[in-house]
Amino acid sequence: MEARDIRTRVLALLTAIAPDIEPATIDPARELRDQFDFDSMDRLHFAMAISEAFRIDIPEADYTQLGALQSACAYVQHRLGASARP
Amino acid sequence: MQIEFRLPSLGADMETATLTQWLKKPGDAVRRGEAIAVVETEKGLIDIECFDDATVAALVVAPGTKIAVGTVLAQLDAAGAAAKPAREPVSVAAPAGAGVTARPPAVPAAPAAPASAAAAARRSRLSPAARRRAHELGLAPEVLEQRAAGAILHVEDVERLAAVTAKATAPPLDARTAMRNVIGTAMARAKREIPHYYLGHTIDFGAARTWLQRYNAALPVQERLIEGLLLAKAVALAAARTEGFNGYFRDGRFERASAVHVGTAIALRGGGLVAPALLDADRKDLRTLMHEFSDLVGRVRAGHMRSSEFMAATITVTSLGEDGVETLYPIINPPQVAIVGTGRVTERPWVQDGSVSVRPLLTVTLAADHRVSDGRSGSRFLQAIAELLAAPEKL
Amino acid sequence: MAEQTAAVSPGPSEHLNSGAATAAARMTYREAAREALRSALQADPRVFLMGEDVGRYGGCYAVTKGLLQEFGPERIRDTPLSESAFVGAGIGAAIGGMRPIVEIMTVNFSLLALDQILNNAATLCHMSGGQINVPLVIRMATGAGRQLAAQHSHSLEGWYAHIPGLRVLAPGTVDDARFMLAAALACPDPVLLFEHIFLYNMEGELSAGLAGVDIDHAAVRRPGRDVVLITYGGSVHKCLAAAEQLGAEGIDAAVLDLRTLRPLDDATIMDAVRRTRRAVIVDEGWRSGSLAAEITTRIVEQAFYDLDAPVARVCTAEVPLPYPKHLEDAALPSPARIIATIRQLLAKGEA
Amino acid sequence: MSAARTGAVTRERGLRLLREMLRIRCFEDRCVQLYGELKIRGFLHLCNGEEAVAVGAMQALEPADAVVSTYREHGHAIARGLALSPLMAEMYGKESGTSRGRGGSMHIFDASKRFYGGNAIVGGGLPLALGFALAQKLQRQSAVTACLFGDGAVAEGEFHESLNLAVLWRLPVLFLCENNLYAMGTAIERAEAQTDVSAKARVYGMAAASVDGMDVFAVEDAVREAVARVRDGAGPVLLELRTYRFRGHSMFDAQLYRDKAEVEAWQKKGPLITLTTRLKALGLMNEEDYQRLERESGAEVEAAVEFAERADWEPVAQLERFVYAEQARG
Repeated sequence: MEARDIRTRVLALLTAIAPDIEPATIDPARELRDQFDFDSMDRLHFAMAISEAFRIDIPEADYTQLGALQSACAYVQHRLGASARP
Repeated sequence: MQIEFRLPSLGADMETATLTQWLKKPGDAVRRGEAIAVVETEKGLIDIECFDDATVAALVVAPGTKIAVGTVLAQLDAAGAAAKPAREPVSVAAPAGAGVTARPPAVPAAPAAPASAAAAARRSRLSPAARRRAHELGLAPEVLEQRAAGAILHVEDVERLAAVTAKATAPPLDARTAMRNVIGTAMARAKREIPHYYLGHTIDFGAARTWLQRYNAALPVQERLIEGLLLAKAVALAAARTEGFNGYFRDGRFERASAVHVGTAIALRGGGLVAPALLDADRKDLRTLMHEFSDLVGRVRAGHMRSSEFMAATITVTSLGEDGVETLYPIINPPQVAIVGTGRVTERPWVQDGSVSVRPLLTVTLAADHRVSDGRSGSRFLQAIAELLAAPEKL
Repeated sequence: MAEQTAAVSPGPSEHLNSGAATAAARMTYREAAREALRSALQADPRVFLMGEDVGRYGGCYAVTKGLLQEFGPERIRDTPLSESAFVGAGIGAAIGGMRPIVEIMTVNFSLLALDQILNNAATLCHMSGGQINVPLVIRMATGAGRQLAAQHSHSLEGWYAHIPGLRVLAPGTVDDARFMLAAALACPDPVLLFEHIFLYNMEGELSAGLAGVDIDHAAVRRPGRDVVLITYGGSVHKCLAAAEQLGAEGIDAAVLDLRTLRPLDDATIMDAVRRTRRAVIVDEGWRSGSLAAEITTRIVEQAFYDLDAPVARVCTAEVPLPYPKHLEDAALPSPARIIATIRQLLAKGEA
Repeated sequence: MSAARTGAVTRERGLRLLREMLRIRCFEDRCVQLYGELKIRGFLHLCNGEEAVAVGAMQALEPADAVVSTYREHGHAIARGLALSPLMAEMYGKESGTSRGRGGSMHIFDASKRFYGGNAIVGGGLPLALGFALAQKLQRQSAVTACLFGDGAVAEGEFHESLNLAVLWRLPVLFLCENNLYAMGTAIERAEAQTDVSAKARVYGMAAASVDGMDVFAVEDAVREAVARVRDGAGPVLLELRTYRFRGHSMFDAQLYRDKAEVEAWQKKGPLITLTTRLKALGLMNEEDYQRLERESGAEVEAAVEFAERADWEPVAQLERFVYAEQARG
């Protein structure tokens, strides 16, 4: 799956669990927590959404990698790469 | 037979009189209808008549003294008259005409206020002042009424409701600043009206944290718990067991709530705080609670709040989460009587059994209403929370 | 014996009570009213008092006791029981250059003089195109509470406050009983002064350094945040008692004494309503077409959007006042009924 | 009006009249004491000294005749035949009183005895009496209306309006002016330019006479003759009954307006003394008769007081009843 597809899907997941965030205003590199009061429940919801969408299990230890949009996409790519599917 | 001769009431609005002159002295005989003394009243000098044939035994009041109606003026010896049934003298204060036997029926507190003609359909109503305030805050009255589920909304209600709905439905910027001061006034009023006292208690969060990590490791993402939930459950159980922290302070007195609904504070994007309630948090297991908590936050984010939920909280928990400072001193959310606050869990030195080690420590603070509870019961409440968190498996 | 009419020179036209400012003193409402009459009679030779048994008998409520001895039969005139005649005479004498004070024993007997008051006193100035004004003061006792039964317990201030051309005052404190009369006498129009019978025995503090009072404004007798009790005359002390008791329960009730019933001081009333957003009007009249009804309408017209609750009224039950105390007490406004009304007003649930 | 024809003065008639007057005197003396004990409240106007007017007048009326009285009405009511117990209960304000306890001393009513009440507004009863008489005339009844009032009412406009209309329409009304020389605190000569009330009535073309209100025989004879005239349709009559009240206008009265010597002078020629002196002089009664009648009256009054003490209050829940008539349903 192309990096660009992953990014659009991850962004869609993020706005789904946090509809009160304006997508255009997201700075991909910055921690979501700092930009939008993204608390532990939001992060759990984000992890659940990604785990379901990409059918990958995410150990708690990896949560920190989902802290910003860019790192989240990279994490997904990495996890998908590792178990690449046609 | 001894008779007490009392100052009679001479007029509808006569309460006192001044004895000016005795017309009889001890030993004198007095016939029925004969004047025995003269008193000065608002209307002038008036003779006081004796209603029995008697002889004067003793004069009790000296001329020149001001006396109330009913005061004993003299003692008389009735000249052999048949003993009249002594009738209970009516004290001036008692409702005049209180007969010996018949008691006047108690005057009812108030005739029942006329019931509104047809009980208005369960449509909630906005007072005119509330309607104008809603307009000022950029809120559509219909939305408010739908939120209020049948209650009458006053200005304070609108301000509290506005704190939620205006935010959740991403209102235009100026409304957000209006929101800011609305929450400000609500907080200021709570601070002013409720006599807060504050207690802090640092606890070793290690046990809870390791238990949680082990619990979550065995489960997929969807079923995992978060630290905030353990705290909410611990507070719920502690509130159920300690008197004076779970309920409301209204009309001048504390109403103990039978159920424990824990308001969990959720920070809104761009400012503001709401605390929808986890209903019956003391009786549900962690799994169910987590499911409800997750659903609650999701709906807050999406702006679909049920008014009953954030009106139902009987106590509130608020936390700064992972990125806050160590200690938080919250303000009580009226009409509740207590709120528990937690700061960030931090690795700090901790002395136990004489040796020092590095532990994940958490400072739990309590702000409570001094009209209902005090420092002693407050610290018992915080210690209960600490003990519960020390045995997370039992939560 | 022929009545010699002493030569009467017109006194100073503007004669606010020129007596020196008073020292603080404790006196009854009755003594304050008597002092007001004495200083009015001393201040202006055109002033004279006329009414049933105001002279020899000393006044039905002893307010005028001693005045006959001090001012003589020409200026303290006992009248026959002819209300229409002597009230009409008061109107004529006022137009003729005197400053009469007519005492109608109680408002219950004023019905016999209502035609003179309405069709002459209140109307002559307007009807004559401004040529004639009627500088007359009429004092009446009013109200219930002494078990005098139906014909002697009316509270009809609201009737008179309905009539354009009259000014209607309700002194509810010792200060007002002492100084409203002078302001009324200085007024070029007919002024009705209602003295509630329950107040005569009431003791109070006459404020020090007071030389006069205005008759155009209401007065806040007790500030408060949660609700305002709007009242007058004989009900003021009931509202203060209710407010005191509510204060102990954390409900902060303000008390507004109207003082003038016509014209009503709308500005002060609306200000009080805006501060508390809840109003209860306590009026001893019957509620239908009462003063309370008029004030409620004005609040709805001028302060509708400042209301958090409908305006409530505590009035006398719509019955002729019964003689027995427990029935009279149940019929009249009382602190208990005022408190119950306020509690219901503040309740959150269904109205 | 010819001099009153004098009815026969017999022992039976004398003692009957004396007994009625003693019942009134004893009832009212007990009321003074009860007022002092706060059992009776409000205003209390006593007819002490005017008993001969009440008894003399009521003896001359028929049961079907209507009676309109004033707030000084206890004597009229008792002489008209109202029982002492409900009367005393009314003074207390109890439900079993003559007016269900709601009227008190000034508002006693008994429709069954056509006693249409006290009235606290001076002169208020005169126009009412015209109405009762008009109804009697229009319904061709032989009954007449007796309207009692004091010298104070003479100064009210209603006195003029009522007398004029009564003569104009030849109404069967008997105006009984109980002239006790004082309108509350104002002596009649300080209130009336013309103090001869009967002279005032003649100005309207009404038959009128003045009677010694202290002589119960004279009062009864004069009223009996006047009632006969009115019943014959000869038009209204006014009788001025000259009398005097020994106590204050009402309870709270320092009587600054008259001196004690005047009161004592009148007390020497009071209604009871006048009657007993005459009967004793004629050998028709002795002191023992007087003591017996006084004891009997005292006992009857004490029974009435016990009745009133035991009687119940009207429940507050009934406060609003009878503001409007309750038509007998069904």
